[in-house]
Amino acid sequence: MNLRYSESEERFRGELREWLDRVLPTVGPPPAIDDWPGRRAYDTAWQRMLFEAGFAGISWPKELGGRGASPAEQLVFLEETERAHAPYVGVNFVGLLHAGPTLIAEATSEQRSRYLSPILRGDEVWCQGFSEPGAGSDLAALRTRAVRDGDDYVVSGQKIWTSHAEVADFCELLVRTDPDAPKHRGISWLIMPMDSSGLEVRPLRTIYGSSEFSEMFLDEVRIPVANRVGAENDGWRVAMVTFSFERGTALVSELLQTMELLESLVEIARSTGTEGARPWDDAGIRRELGHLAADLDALWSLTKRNVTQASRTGVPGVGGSVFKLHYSEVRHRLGDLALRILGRASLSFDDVGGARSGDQVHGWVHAISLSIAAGTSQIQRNILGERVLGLPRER
Amino acid sequence: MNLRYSESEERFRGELREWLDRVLPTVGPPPAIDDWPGRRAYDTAWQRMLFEAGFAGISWPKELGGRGASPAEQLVFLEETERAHAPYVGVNFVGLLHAGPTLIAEATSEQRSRYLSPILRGDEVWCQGFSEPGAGSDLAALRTRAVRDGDDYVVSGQKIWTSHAEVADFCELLVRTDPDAPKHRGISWLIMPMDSSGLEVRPLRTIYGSSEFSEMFLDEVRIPVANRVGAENDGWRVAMVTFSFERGTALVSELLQTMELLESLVEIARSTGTEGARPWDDAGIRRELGHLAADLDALWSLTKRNVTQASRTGVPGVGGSVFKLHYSEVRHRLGDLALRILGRASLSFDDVGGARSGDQVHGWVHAISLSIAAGTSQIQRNILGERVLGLPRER
Amino acid sequence: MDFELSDDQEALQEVVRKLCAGAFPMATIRSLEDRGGVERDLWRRLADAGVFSLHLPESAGGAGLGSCESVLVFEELGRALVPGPLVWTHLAAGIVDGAATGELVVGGVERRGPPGRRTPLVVEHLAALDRLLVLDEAGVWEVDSAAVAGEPVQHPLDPLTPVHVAQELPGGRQVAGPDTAAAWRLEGAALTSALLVGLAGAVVDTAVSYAKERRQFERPIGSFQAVKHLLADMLVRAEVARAAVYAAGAHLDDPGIGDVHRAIAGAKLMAGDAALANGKACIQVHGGMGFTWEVDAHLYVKRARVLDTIFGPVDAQAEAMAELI
Amino acid sequence: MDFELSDDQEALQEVVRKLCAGAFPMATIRSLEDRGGVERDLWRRLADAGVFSLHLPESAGGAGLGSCESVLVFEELGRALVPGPLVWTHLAAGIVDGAATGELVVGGVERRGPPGRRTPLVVEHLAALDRLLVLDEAGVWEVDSAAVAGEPVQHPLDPLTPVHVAQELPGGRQVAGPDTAAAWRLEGAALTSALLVGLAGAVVDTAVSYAKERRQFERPIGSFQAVKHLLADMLVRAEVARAAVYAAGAHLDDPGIGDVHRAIAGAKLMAGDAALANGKACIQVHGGMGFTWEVDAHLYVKRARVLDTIFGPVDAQAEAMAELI
Repeated sequence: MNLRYSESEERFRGELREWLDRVLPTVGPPPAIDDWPGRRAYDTAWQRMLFEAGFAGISWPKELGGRGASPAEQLVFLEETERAHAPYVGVNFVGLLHAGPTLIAEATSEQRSRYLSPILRGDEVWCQGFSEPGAGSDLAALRTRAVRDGDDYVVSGQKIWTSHAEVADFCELLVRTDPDAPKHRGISWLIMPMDSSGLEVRPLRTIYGSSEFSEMFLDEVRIPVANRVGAENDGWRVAMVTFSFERGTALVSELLQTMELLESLVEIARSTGTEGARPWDDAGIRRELGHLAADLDALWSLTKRNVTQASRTGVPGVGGSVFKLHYSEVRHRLGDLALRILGRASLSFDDVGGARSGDQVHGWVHAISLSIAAGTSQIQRNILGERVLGLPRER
Repeated sequence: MNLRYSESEERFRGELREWLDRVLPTVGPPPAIDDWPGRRAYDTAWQRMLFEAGFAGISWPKELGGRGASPAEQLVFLEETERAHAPYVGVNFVGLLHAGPTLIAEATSEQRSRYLSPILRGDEVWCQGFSEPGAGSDLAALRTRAVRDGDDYVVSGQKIWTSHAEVADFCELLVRTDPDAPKHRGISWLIMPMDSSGLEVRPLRTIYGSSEFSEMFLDEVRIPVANRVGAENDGWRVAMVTFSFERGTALVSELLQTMELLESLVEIARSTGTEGARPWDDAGIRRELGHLAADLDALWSLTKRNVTQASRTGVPGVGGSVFKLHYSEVRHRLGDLALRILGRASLSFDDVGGARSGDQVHGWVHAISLSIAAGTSQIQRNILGERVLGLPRER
Repeated sequence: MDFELSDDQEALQEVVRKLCAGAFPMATIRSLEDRGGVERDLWRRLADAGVFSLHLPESAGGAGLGSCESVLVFEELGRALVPGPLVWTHLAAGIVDGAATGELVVGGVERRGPPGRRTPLVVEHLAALDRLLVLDEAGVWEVDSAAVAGEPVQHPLDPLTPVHVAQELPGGRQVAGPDTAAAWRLEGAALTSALLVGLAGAVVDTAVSYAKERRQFERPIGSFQAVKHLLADMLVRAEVARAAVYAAGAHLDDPGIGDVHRAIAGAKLMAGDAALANGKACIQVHGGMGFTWEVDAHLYVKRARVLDTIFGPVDAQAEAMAELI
Repeated sequence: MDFELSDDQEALQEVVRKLCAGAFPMATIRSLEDRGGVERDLWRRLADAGVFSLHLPESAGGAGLGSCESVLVFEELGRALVPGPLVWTHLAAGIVDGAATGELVVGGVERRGPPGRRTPLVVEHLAALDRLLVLDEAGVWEVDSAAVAGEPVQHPLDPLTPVHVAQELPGGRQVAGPDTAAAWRLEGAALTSALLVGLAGAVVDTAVSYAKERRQFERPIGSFQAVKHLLADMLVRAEVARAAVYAAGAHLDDPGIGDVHRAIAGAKLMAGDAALANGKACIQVHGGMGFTWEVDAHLYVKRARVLDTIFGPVDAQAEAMAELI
């Protein structure tokens, strides 16, 4: 039980920190949130820099061009890039953290050699086509149909919650190839080129008022059978490789940002209001802030336990659902507290009166998505109750 | 929408207050909590006084010896007796508030004339034999068997959570008379004399450490068929008369006591600790106390709405489940806050250091029972979800 | 004691409900997003229906009604998500000419703290206002809203409540003294709590309907206990808060029945809590769809946040309650 | 970085688990209710197993282990509900002769505030103690426990933690200075948080077993989402708190990895919250049976309340955390 990083881990940290210190001053400010081509250019340029310095795909195996770093080194990577305020993974998220790992685990060697390297180099961007309007929590109920026609699948249906679709080159797509099989058994996992004809992408406005996501409408889109990963009708299992990851460590870098968000809120609590009547002068508010700090620290420790367990067993454990449930709850509490502290300044997504209030208001909205996206809190509790605690399923 | 009591209601209040002022000085202090014969004597003597003054069974119809008071007058009665710190209904609870109303609604005229008057006079005490160890939330799963033998039922089984059984004369008993019918359809409601042979009463120690309740073990207890209320196998419906009442207004007098408990806690918060470091000096603690006061006030207003609806429609509405759910939650918050305020003094059920801390610790334990007894909070939410909101039942 | 709606009150509630259904169906509300939330024709329809002149005597063109009634009316306006400075215009009627009749749109803002030590003021609907009222310790001040140097916020939290940020306000004309200011704080809090409890109830209906229709895992999601119990808790919050809000109205009409300050602080607190918690829960029940702009769920919780900041948020009311125990 | 138990640590955990199963099965724990919670033979068995001398060097008869290990040991003691002044006797080992070997039962109490302004002290297990340690700003004081004029409480909250109330304590002999006192506060909080997280985990197991067995409405109650989700939340609290508590142990052993004060304040807070909330939830899952004395559920939440008041309750730790952000 050792929280001290090893010498080799610290050596990795030193190397990374030195590189970040050197290159970050050359990286410009990020583009506007709705400038999609700009964001693609910015994020992929950063990915290219990582690649050339040997930091791309740090969790990917060395033989496939990654760094083959240990889970602990991955944590170090997140700590250092966050501390240095390096660019985020951004539009490369799906490629590096979802589709890529799935291809590594399940694709043929031809597929791997075609697709993996461009992800690492920042040449190609991926998006995810899993969710559908009628298949949210019950993802396996998806209805987008793929009918075999010669060497192609002909695919029709509708997808939702596709991030970065406007600027993606490929989509990891779940489709139903056998409508008569039980719902988990008739699904296949396809690689869809985003320039396919019959594919329409429409921005999906979220409650932020912005369009981080898209809807995709597929009308007889032809996708070569060669683009299928894994066996026909075995796509559910293939997709689950990605999923346990999503519940596992995808929120880790967010956690570090949340710690900064809390520090920023403390700063607001200390600097707003009048002397003697600052939010910080209120013992109850202070305790709530302190409580949140304890929660976030505990989640960081939990992350290290999860990472250690993943290192030892080779697969992410159930810690992911535990983390996600508690993290979502903490973010709800943080968001609500922030808006109480902000008072009237909370009526704006933009900063008010010189305080960095906008981040807090965005954070409040973000919390609302956390207890829903990638498995609602209700679904996570089912998973823990049934798979970890062994409670009987509902009838 | 009028919260002002009418002239006749205020006249009733005046009359009651005058009487209370006159007689309460003649009433001695209550006996020790575990002195059951003493408590019976004390509570029934008080009931006799109420009876002689015309205040017994205030909600009971006049023609059956009650006062026939309106629901608003019943509220006034609770307000005034609570304000004057009059004795509680105590061991007469089941007779006056459960069994009595059931007899009024469902019994034959012979049964009524035999049983009702002694309840009003404080001559006879009743207890309730509904719950069983295997039938808690799922009360209709009760298994105590009653087999017809001539003019008697022969009853065997086990009951739990019977209050005042040690000093009761009769028990309102639910038994299974048809084991082959669907579980709600084979139940009958019987009057069991507590001196029946084959009946054993054992005190049931609760987590207070005391024995407010008993278990009853029935081994071939003979109960005359004439003691059945309602038709054979119709006992579930008969019992529900009592139940909707239990969920309806039974907690009202408790609510008034809870307001006093909160005031007492405020007094503790103001008077303990050192100057400048009293719990009351803490804005967060003050807010939590203020929040609880708002909750209790709202519950009092809700009670008045429920009472008005009951007056208009003649039956208690769903307000009972709403009340119970929120009241339980408020009592949990109050209990937890109280123990935080008490600090080390919370380690004792007895008062520590001159503060009235014991009431608060008892209150904390009481909260635990509130979210369980008379339908757990989970059951109450099902009731609201299905009966009020019309949501589909689980399969 | 009869703490339910009278026949007249039920009729009034029905009238306002119909007004809202006719003039402010959700399609109209949504169309106001790009028009600053306030539309003069609609504003006048509210006035014509008497929404701003409920308390004015009949001789002054009002309805001569009490606060029990105005609470009912504002509950319906809240339920229908009607935007705009409803409470301020209602308060202004009788003091600012043209408020009662809907000719003027009158907004307002509370100003706290001594001059020079004040934090920036966030003013709602400034662009749509004819007059801005300022409430402070000394009384009520009328300010020419066009003279306010306010920066418009590009991305307001509630799309139906645009806001400006002003560092200071121009000097205004005093239109009422501290007594009126104190009375307005009470009535403003009561009416805002009514809007909030309307919201809290509306989202119960919205979420329940969705839970009955939406199917996942071959069942309506409302048949799952996790969802069912979320909805039951929403109902409880709305019902408990409604009792508190109606009691606040009754106390305003008849201060003899109890402590009006306590009744109103409690109502604002309970209604704020209920609207905020129910608003979030409503989105949760809608799942991913609740996170889309297109689905209305987000509008309720955003409005609830706006209303909580007006006439004393939950925290301030809890502190006020503590002092009154 | 390897934040899981080493093989040695797993072996230690197993040893303590077996010790508890052998010496403190629930029947024994229950039998201690009428014997003041502490039984000398059992106390010596704890000492013989090394529970009080974990940190002492091997040359002094100890195990020479670190705080990661003592946290693991105390987690198991908490899980098994072992009563008595475990933390105080462990702290006293090396300072009070006979503590490490279990010859003496050493209790303790924290004293706050200036002389003359102190509130009454509540002392646990006084009748069973050989020595009472008093921790205050100036250091650690050893008091003859027999000389303490304390009133026994007739009805203690936790039947396994009898308490006395003392207005003042007799003067004692100083056995350590303020630095030791400060170090004890940290270590005491860490070990108490370990006891708490042990409790928090134990009730997950207890409640889950019950939910699998108990049937209502023709189904195991654990198949109902309402119960299942209660249990899942319990698991989450226990797991998150455990991570914090283990981290506190690691920080004590290697202060170079971060702020040890923050790690310990966070651990005590999270473990206290988890034990209190899980303790209540465990009773709720048991329904009416959980409200009976006979079922063990109540013992956990009562112990959790006792332990929360030792070495800084949740509120104080939250305040401490705030100062350390």
